[in-house]
Amino acid sequence: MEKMDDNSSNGSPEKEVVEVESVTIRFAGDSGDGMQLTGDRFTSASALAGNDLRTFPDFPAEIRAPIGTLAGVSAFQINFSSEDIHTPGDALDALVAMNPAAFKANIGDLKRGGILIVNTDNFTEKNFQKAEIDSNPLDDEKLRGNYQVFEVNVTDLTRRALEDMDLQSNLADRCKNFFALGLMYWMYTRPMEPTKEWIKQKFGNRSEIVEANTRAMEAGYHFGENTEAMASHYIVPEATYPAGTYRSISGNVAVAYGFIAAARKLGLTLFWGAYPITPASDVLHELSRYKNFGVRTFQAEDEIAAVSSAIGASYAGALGVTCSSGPGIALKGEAIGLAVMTEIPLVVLNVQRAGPSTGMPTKTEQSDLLMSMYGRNGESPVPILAASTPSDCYDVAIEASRIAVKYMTPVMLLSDGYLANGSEPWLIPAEADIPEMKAVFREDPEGFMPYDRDPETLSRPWTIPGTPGLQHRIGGIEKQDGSGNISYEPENHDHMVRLRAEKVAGIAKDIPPVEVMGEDSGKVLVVGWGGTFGAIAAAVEALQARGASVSQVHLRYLNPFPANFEEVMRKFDKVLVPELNLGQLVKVIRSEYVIDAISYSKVQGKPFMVSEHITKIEELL
Amino acid sequence: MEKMDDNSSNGSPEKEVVEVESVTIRFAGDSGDGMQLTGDRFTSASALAGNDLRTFPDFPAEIRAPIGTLAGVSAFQINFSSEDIHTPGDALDALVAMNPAAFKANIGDLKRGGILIVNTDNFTEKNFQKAEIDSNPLDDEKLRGNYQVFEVNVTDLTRRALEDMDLQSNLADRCKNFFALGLMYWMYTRPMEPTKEWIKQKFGNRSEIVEANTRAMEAGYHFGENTEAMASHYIVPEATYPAGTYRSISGNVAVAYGFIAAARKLGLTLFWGAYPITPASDVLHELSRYKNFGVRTFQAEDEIAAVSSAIGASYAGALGVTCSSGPGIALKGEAIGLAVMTEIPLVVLNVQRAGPSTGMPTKTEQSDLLMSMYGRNGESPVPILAASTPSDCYDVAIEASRIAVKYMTPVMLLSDGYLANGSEPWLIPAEADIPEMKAVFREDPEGFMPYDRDPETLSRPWTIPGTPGLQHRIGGIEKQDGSGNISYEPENHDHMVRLRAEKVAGIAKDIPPVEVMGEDSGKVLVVGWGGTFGAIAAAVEALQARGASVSQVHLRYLNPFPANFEEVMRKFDKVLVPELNLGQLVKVIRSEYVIDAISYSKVQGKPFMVSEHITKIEELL
Amino acid sequence: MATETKTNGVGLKLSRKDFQSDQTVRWCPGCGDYSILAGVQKVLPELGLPREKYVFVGGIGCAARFPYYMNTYGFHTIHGRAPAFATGIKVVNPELSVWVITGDGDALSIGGNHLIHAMRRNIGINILLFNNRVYGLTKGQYSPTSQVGTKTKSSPVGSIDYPLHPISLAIGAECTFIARTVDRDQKHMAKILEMAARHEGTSFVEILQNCIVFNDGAWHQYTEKGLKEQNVLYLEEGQPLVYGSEDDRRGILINDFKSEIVSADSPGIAVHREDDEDGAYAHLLSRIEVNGGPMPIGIFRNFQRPPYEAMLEDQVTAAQLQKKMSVDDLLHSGDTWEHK
Amino acid sequence: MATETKTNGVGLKLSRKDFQSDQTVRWCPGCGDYSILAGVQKVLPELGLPREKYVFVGGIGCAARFPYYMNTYGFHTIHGRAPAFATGIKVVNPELSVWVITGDGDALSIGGNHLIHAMRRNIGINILLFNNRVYGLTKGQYSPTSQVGTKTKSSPVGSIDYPLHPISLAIGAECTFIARTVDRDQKHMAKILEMAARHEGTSFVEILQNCIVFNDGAWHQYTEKGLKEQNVLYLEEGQPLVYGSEDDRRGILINDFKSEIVSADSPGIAVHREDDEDGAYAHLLSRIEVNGGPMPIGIFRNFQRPPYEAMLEDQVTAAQLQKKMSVDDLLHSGDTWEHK
Ligand SMILES: Cc1ncc(C[n+]2csc(CCOP(=O)(O)OP(=O)(O)O)c2C)c(N)n1
Ligand SMILES: Cc1ncc(C[n+]2csc(CCOP(=O)(O)OP(=O)(O)O)c2C)c(N)n1
Ligand code: SF4
Ligand code: SF4
Ligand SMILES: [Mg+2]
Ligand SMILES: [Mg+2]
Repeated sequence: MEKMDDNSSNGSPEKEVVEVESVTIRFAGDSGDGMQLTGDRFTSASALAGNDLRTFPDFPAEIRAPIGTLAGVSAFQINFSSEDIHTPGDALDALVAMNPAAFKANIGDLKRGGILIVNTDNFTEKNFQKAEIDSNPLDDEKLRGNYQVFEVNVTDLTRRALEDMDLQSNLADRCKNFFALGLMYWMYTRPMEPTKEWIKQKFGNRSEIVEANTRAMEAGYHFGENTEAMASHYIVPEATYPAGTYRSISGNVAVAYGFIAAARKLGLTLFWGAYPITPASDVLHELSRYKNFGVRTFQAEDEIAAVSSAIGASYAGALGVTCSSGPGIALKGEAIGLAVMTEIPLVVLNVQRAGPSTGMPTKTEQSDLLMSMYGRNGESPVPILAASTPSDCYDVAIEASRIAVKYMTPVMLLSDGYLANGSEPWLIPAEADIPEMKAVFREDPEGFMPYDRDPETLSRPWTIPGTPGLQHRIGGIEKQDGSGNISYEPENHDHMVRLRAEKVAGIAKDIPPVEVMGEDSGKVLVVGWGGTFGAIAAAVEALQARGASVSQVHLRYLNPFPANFEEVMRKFDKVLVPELNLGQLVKVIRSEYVIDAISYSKVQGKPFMVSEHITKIEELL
Repeated sequence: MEKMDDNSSNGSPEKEVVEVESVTIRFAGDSGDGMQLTGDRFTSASALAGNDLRTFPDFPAEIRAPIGTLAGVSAFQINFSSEDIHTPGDALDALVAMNPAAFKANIGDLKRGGILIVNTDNFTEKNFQKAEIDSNPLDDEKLRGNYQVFEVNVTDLTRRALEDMDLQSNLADRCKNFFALGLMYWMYTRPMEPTKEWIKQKFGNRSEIVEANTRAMEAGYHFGENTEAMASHYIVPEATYPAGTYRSISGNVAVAYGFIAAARKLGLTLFWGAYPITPASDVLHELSRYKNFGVRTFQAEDEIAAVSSAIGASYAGALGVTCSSGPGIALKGEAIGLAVMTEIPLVVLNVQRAGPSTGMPTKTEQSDLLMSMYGRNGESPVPILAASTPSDCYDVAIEASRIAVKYMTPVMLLSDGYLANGSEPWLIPAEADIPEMKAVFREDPEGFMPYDRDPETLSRPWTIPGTPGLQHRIGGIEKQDGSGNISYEPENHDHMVRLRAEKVAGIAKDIPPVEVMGEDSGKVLVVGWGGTFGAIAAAVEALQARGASVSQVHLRYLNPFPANFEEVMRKFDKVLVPELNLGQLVKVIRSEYVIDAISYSKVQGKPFMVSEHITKIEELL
Repeated sequence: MATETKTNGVGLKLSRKDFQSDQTVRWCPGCGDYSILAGVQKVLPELGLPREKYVFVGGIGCAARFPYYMNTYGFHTIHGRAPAFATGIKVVNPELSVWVITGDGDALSIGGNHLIHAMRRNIGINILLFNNRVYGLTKGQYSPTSQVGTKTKSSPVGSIDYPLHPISLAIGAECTFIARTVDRDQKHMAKILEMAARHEGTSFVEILQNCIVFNDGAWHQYTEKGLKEQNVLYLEEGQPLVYGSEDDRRGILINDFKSEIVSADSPGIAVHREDDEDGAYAHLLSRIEVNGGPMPIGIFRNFQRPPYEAMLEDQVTAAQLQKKMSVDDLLHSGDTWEHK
Repeated sequence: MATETKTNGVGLKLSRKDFQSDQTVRWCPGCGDYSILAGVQKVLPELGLPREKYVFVGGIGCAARFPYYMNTYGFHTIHGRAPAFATGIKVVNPELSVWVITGDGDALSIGGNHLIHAMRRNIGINILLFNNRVYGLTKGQYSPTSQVGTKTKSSPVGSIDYPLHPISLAIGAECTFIARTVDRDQKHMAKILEMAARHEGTSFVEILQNCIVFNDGAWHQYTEKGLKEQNVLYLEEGQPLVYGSEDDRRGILINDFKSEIVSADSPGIAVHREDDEDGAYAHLLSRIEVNGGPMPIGIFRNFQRPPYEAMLEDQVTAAQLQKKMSVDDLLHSGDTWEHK
C-alpha cells in the first residue's frame, strides 16, 4: 500500500460494504489524545446502532505521563456485535494507533489481517525514542504482510480541515481524535448525528469548539469515503434484543444507582463514607451528585474514618456504606470487626485493583477475596457478594443492602477495575422491579433487649437513637446474648462466636441456588466469580456449541455459598476455577468441601481472554 | 468440720506428710487482693523446690473492677510436679478463695475431695450480694460432702499477727495474701526463706512492710502447722531435670529475650515499634529496659506508625519488629503489604487475644491465624511462625528474625495471652547456642540492582542508606524484577506475584521437617499449633501410655508448612486439629492437601483442658 | 433544639438519677472519672432534651467506657475513632445531642487525626477529653500529654517525647469552642459542660482528671485545697486575668506576644475575651501553664460558624427542591435507546 | 554533621545534576512539582553531604513520587505514613539527612496524625508539604486545604469542609521550624530549604504548588508577575512586615492580637522575629492570609530544642556505659536455680 495524502482521494464513494457479525476495535494513543472520550462516543454510536457491546478502557496510573512514552499510552477497546456477546473481545479486528508508543504497546493484540490505522504525523524520530523503538516500524515489510496498514496523516488532515477557522494550532491538534472517530464511523457505518448532538450539548457554550470537533469528525468520515486506499467498509447488523429501553452502563455508575435504589426501597437515607482511591473514586463522584435523593456523601479524612462514619450512620438509622479499593479496605478491618460485634448493617464496597501494596492502581485483579473473608482479628464472619458484569453491579448493590439490613451485618461487596470502568448495554430495569425488602426499627419498649434475636434470621433489633424508652449501650467487647451486657463468661463467648457464624451461614437459606449454565453433569464444571463472568461464559458457550461436556457456574455469593453448590460440583469429573489471582476461591472450595478443584490463575492486571479459557478447558476435557 | 479460731490450734505439729506426684492449686481473690503476686511467689518457691511446673494467671479486663464482684476476680493457677508436665493442670487439688465471688467463679474447677480454703472474714451478706449469691454457700452441707473445706478467718488472723505493729488497718489487711501464701507453703512443704529474701529486696526501703508481710506469711505457715483441723500436708518431690541452671520464664519475657539475642547474633540494632495493647504491652515494657543492649523502643502514636517506623528502621539497617494484639494487627495490614512488595525484613509479633473486635482483651485465643495469612490486599504471602510454650517464645523469636533477614520478608509471629503470661521452668540456653545466622548489607556498587536475587533464597540484597554509590529507590508500586524500576508490564506483574509466593514457599527447604511424637502411623494424628501444645501433649502421652494408636504433630511453621507434613498426615486414618478458634488451621490443611482433617474447636477465652483432648481423641479411636 | 424535655410526648423534668444506667461502674475506686460522670449526669437534665436524644460515643480507654454508665444511647467503639463514628451519627440525625468521651491516648495518640478533622469541619458534637496524662486502661504507659521525663513501664528511664497540649492543638485545628475544666470542681464543670452543650459546632473540653492508680496527683496543684487557690487562673469573659490566694493576688500582663506574671494590682492586666476567632490570644493562654504559670481553666475560645451538618442539610434541601427525581428517572438519565 | 562532601572517602563538589536520578519524571507538563524538584536538586549540593547520606521518603500522591527522581536513597511508601517511616530511619541512623515529601492530602488528610506526632517529638526530619489544595493523583477531589465552596468531582455543588491551615496546625503541634515558600520562586525556595535542612529537629516547609491540571491558578495571586508584588509578604528576621508594589507599600500593624493592614509608613508596623517559642505571634501570622490579607512567605518560627533521636541516643549511650551485659547475663538475670 502506498503512502496516501488527501489529494489522492477524489474517487467516488462506491465502496463495498461487508456485513460482519462481531468486531473488536481499539483506539490507542497518548493520555492527552482523548482516546477514552473517543471510545465512549464510539460506544454510544454502536449502542444506538443496536449492537450488543462490551468495552474495556485501559489507562495509565499517571495523571499525564510524559507525552509519547509507553507509560503514557491510553487505550479503549470495544467489541460490538449482532449477537449476544460477553466480553470486550480478545484479538482486535482494528487498531487505531495515534503514536509509536501506542503502536508498540498494542500491535501484539491485532489479529493477522486486521486493520491498522496509524497517525503518521506522530511517527517521528523523537517519538520513536520516547517509545523505545529503534527504527520506523512502518518501514518493516512484514507489517504490511501481516496487517492491512493504513497510514494516515491525521494531524495534518485535521489542521487542514480547520485551516480557515483561525484556531490556535494547539486547539486544532486536540481535535484529531474526532478525525479518527469520524474515520472509524465511516469504516463501521455508524451515523455521525448523535455525536454531533453530543458535541453541541457538551461544548454548547464554546461554539468554536463545537464547530472544530464536528468538522474534524466529518473530515475523518469523508476521508474514509473518498480515499481509494480503503476499498471496503463494514456493517454490523442490529442485535436482537429483548424489547425495551436501553442505556449503556459502567460498573461504577451501576453500583451507585443500585445503592440509591436500595435506600429508596428501604426508606433509608443513603450515607456514603469514602476516601478517594483509584478505581473506586468514581462511585463517590457519581453519588455526590445525588443530594436530591437525600444521599449524604462524606469525604472522610481517611478510610478508617470513612468506615467508622458509615457505621455511625447505620447505627443512627441510615444505610451506611463505605467504599474503597484494596489498600484502603485493608485499613478498615478493625472497624468492620466492630460492626460484626455490634451487629450493625453496613456495606463495604471494594473495587479491587492489582496488588499487593500500591500495586498497579489502574489495573484490574481479583486478589482481595481472602482478605474479605479473613482480614479481621478474631472470628468475624461476614457475607461476601461479587458482581459479575457492569450492570450486575446494580443488582448486587441492592442485594448486599438487603442482606446487611435484614441480618444486621456488615457485607463485603466485591467489584473490580474491569467492571468499574467497562460498560455494556443495559435493559433499564424499573424501580418496581426492586426485590421486596424492608428496614424495621424497633420502637416498642416492651421487653426490649438489644441482643434479642429474630429466631429465623438470628438478627438483633435495629434500635436507633432518638427512640424513646429504648436507650441502651453497645460496643466491641463480647456481650451476653439477649441483654447485650458486657460478658467475659467463657460459655457465653463460645456461644456468641458460634452464633455470629451461624447467622451468616444461615443466609444460605435466603439466597438462590447456583444455576448451572449447560448440562448439570459432565466432564468439566467451570466455577467463576466476579468480573471473569463474560470471558468464561463466552468460552463455555463456544465449547458447548462444539459439543464439549463443559458447564459453568458463576457465583454471586461467596460467603455463604448457595446451599446446592457442593451437590452441583460433585456431578462433574473436574472443577476448574479460573481467577485473576493465585487461586483464592479455589482455596475456599477445597477447604469447605475437600473437593480437588483445579485453579487456573492469571495475574497480569488485565482480564482473561476467551481463548485462554478455551485452551485451558480443552486441556481438561 | 467445725469452725476454727486460732486458739484451738495449740496442738503439736506432728502431722502426716503425704507424698504426691503432681498438684494443681489456684489462688483466687479480688483484683486488689494480690493473687498474682502470691502466685508468682509460690511458683518461685516450687521452682526452687525442684518441681516441674506450669502457671496460668487469669485476671480481669478492668484495672480495678468493683471490689467483691465477679468481674473483679483475679486468679493464679499453678501445676507443680515431680514428673514432666505440660500444662497448668485441669481440675484443682486445692483452691484458695479469698471472697465469695472468687469462691463462686472457681469452685466448679475443684476436684471432688479437693481442698478448699476460704477466707471467712469476707463471707458477709454484702459480699454475697456483690457476688450475686443468694445465701452463704458455706452453709450448704453438700459442700462439705464434696470437698475438704477449711474455713479460715484470714483477715482477722492477719490483723492479730500484726496487732502490735501499729499499722494502718488498711495496710495490715493488704498482707492477708501473705498469710494465705504461708498457709499454702506449709500445706505443700515449701520453705519460706526465699520469699523472705524476696520481700526484703522488694520492699527494702520500707521496713514496716517487710516486717508485716513476713510476719503475715509466718502466721499463715504456723497456723497450718498448729491447727488441728489440718491433719496432713503434702510434699511433691523434686522432678528429675536435665542438669543445668534454670529460671522461670513467661512468654512475653522469653520473646523479648529472643529478639535481643537474635539482634546480637545478627549484629543489628533491635528497633521495636509498638503501641501499647493487652496482652502485648509487657514485651514493650520488658524491652524498654534494655537500652544497654542498644535496643530502641519507640512507643508510636498508633499501630500503623509502629509498623511503619519498624519498616523504616529495617530499611535503614536495623532489625525492625512491631508487636501488638488482634485489633492492632488488623491495622497493620496495609503497611505489611508494603514490606512484602519492597522485600524488607520485619517481624510482626501478634500476642493474640479473644476477638472479634475488642472481644475479651485479657483472655486467650488463637483466632488470628487466617488474618495473618490473608489480612492484606492483593497476593501478599508472608511466612508465619507460632510459639508453643512460654520458653519456646525465645526460640521462635530468634527463628523469625533469621527468616526475616535471610529472605528479606516480613514474618508473622504468633503468641497468645496464655503463653504471654504463663510461665514454666527453663533450662537457660547459652548465647553460644543461638543458631548461625547473619545479616549481609550489600556494599559493592559493581553490577548492583536493588531487585537482583540470590538464586537460592530468591532474596534481594539489603542495601541501606548511607552506603556510597548504591543510591536507589524502592516503593509499593509493582516493580521490574532485577532493576526494581516501576513496571506495569502484565507479564512482569504475573512473574513478580509468583516469585514472591515462591520465595516464601521456598523457605520450606530451610526449616526442619515436622516431628511425630509417637508412632509415625496409626489411627489418629493430632495436629496442633501454638499454645495448645502442652494440653495436647499431655493428652496424647496419657493415651499412648494406655496403648492407644494416637500421635502428635505440633507445628511451629504455619506458612510454609514443613516439606514432609502432608506425607506424615497421610499415614494416619484420621487427622484431628484442636484449636482455640472455629477451625482456622484445619481450613488451611484441607485446602492445601484436600485431606478431610477434623476440627476440634473451643472458643471460650481459655485454654483446652487435657481431659477435653482425651475425650475427643477417644471418640475418634 | 427542643427546649422542653419530652419522652413519648409527655413533658417531664428529669433528674441526675434518670441519667444513670443500670451498669455497675467499673472504674477504680477514687478515679476522677466518677466526678466527671456525676457532673455530666447533673448537667444533662438542665439542657431540656429527653434522654433518647443523647448519644454518648466512646473510643477505648478507661474514660471511653463512660457511655455504659449513662442512661442514654451509648456506643463504645474502637480506639481513637470515636469522632468519626460521632460524625456519621450527627450527619444522619442532626437533632441528636452527640457526645464523644475520650482519653488523652484515645484522642491524641491513635485518634489525633479524627479529632482535628472533626474540629476543622465544625461538626456539631461535644468532645470531652479526660486528660490524666497516662494510658490508664493498658496499665500505665506514658501518653502524648505526659511531660518529658515521665517514668512509666514503657519509659523506665523517663519519656523523651515532648507532650502535645490539647488546647494549643485545638486552636491549630480551628475548633470553635475550646475550654478546660477539672474533675474535682463540680461547679465549674457544670458551667463549662452546659456552655459546651449549647454551642453549635464542635465543642471541645479538656478535663483534667486524676488517675489514682497510675498517675496519682498529676493535677494536685490545681485540685487540692491550699494549692489550687494559688495555681488556678479562672477565665471569665470580660474579666481580668487574675488569680492567686487572697494575700497573693497575681495577674497576667501580656506584652508583645509574651505573658508575664505580675502583681494583681499592676496596670494593664489582660482582660479575657472568648470571641478570639484568630486564635493567637487563645494560643498564648494555652502556653501560660506550659511556661510554668498558673493553669487557666474556663473557656479559651468560643465563636460561631455554621456547623458541617447544617451546611450539608442546606445542600440536600436545596437539591431536593431543585430536582425531584424517582429511581426510574435516575436509571433513565443520560443516553437511552429503544429496542422493539 | 559532616560538612565536606565525601563519597568513598573522595572529596568532591556535587552539582544539581548529581542529584538527578535516571527515572523519567512523570508529572504533568507544567506541574509545579518540577520547580520544587529543581529547587531541591540545586540546594543539596550546597549542604556538603554526600548523596548516600540523603533519604527521601514519600507517601502517596503526585508530590510523594518525588523520591524516584532524586539520585539519593528513596522510599515511596504508603499513603499518609511517610513521617512514621522517616522516624524509624532517623532513629536508627541519625547521621542520615531524612526528607519527607508529601502533599496536602497525604500529610493533612490521611496522614495528619503522623505529621503532628513527628512535629511534637521534634524528630530530626525535614518535611516538605506540596500544597496544591487538591488531590492530584486521584484526579481532582477537594483536599483538606481546599477552601469552602470548592467545586470538584466529589463536591459538585461546592465543598463544605472548612480547610486546615498547615502552618496554624504546625504551631499547634509545636513544630520547631515552620516556613512557607512558593514553587515559582526559586531563590526564596533555595534559602528556605537550606535553612530547613540545617535546622536540628523537625523542620516543616509548606510549598505553595500549582496543579496545572486540577487546580490551576490556585496560587496565581502569589506567583504571577504583577500580582505577587501586591500580595506576598516576605518574612525576614528583624524586618518590618511590609509588602506591596512600589507605589502601594503596605504594612501590618498588630494590636491586641489582631492584625491590620495599613500604609507602610504608618508608625508601629510589626517587626518579624523567628524565635517565637510561644507561637502566638506565629499563629497570628498564619491567619493574615486566611483573613484576606497578603500571603506571608518565609520562616514563621524557628527555635531549638533537643531532637528526639538525640535524646534517645543519650539514653542508649548512658545505659551502655552504666550496665554492660551479654546475652548470657540477660538470660540469667532474675531468680535462677540449679539442677544437677
Ligand atoms: C487498636 C487498639 N490499639 C490499642 C489498644 C489498647 N488501648 C486501649 S485503651 C488505650 C489507651 C488508653 O489511654 P487513654 O485514652 O488516655 O484513656 P485512659 O485509660 O487513660 O482513660 C490503649 C493503648 C486498643 N484497645 N486498640
Ligand atoms: C490507603 C490509600 N488511600 C487512598 C489512596 C489514594 N490516593 C492516592 S494519592 C491521594 C491523595 C493525593 O493528594 P495529595 O497528597 O494532595 O497529593 P497530590 O497528588 O495533590 O500531590 C489519594 C487519596 C491510596 N493510594 N492509599
Ligand atoms: S486506671 Fe486510672 S483512669 Fe483508669 S479507672 Fe483506674 S484510676 Fe481511673
Ligand atoms: S495532577 Fe496536578 S499535581 Fe499531579 S502531576 Fe499533574 S499537575 Fe502536578
Ligand atoms: Mg489517659
Ligand atoms: Mg495535593
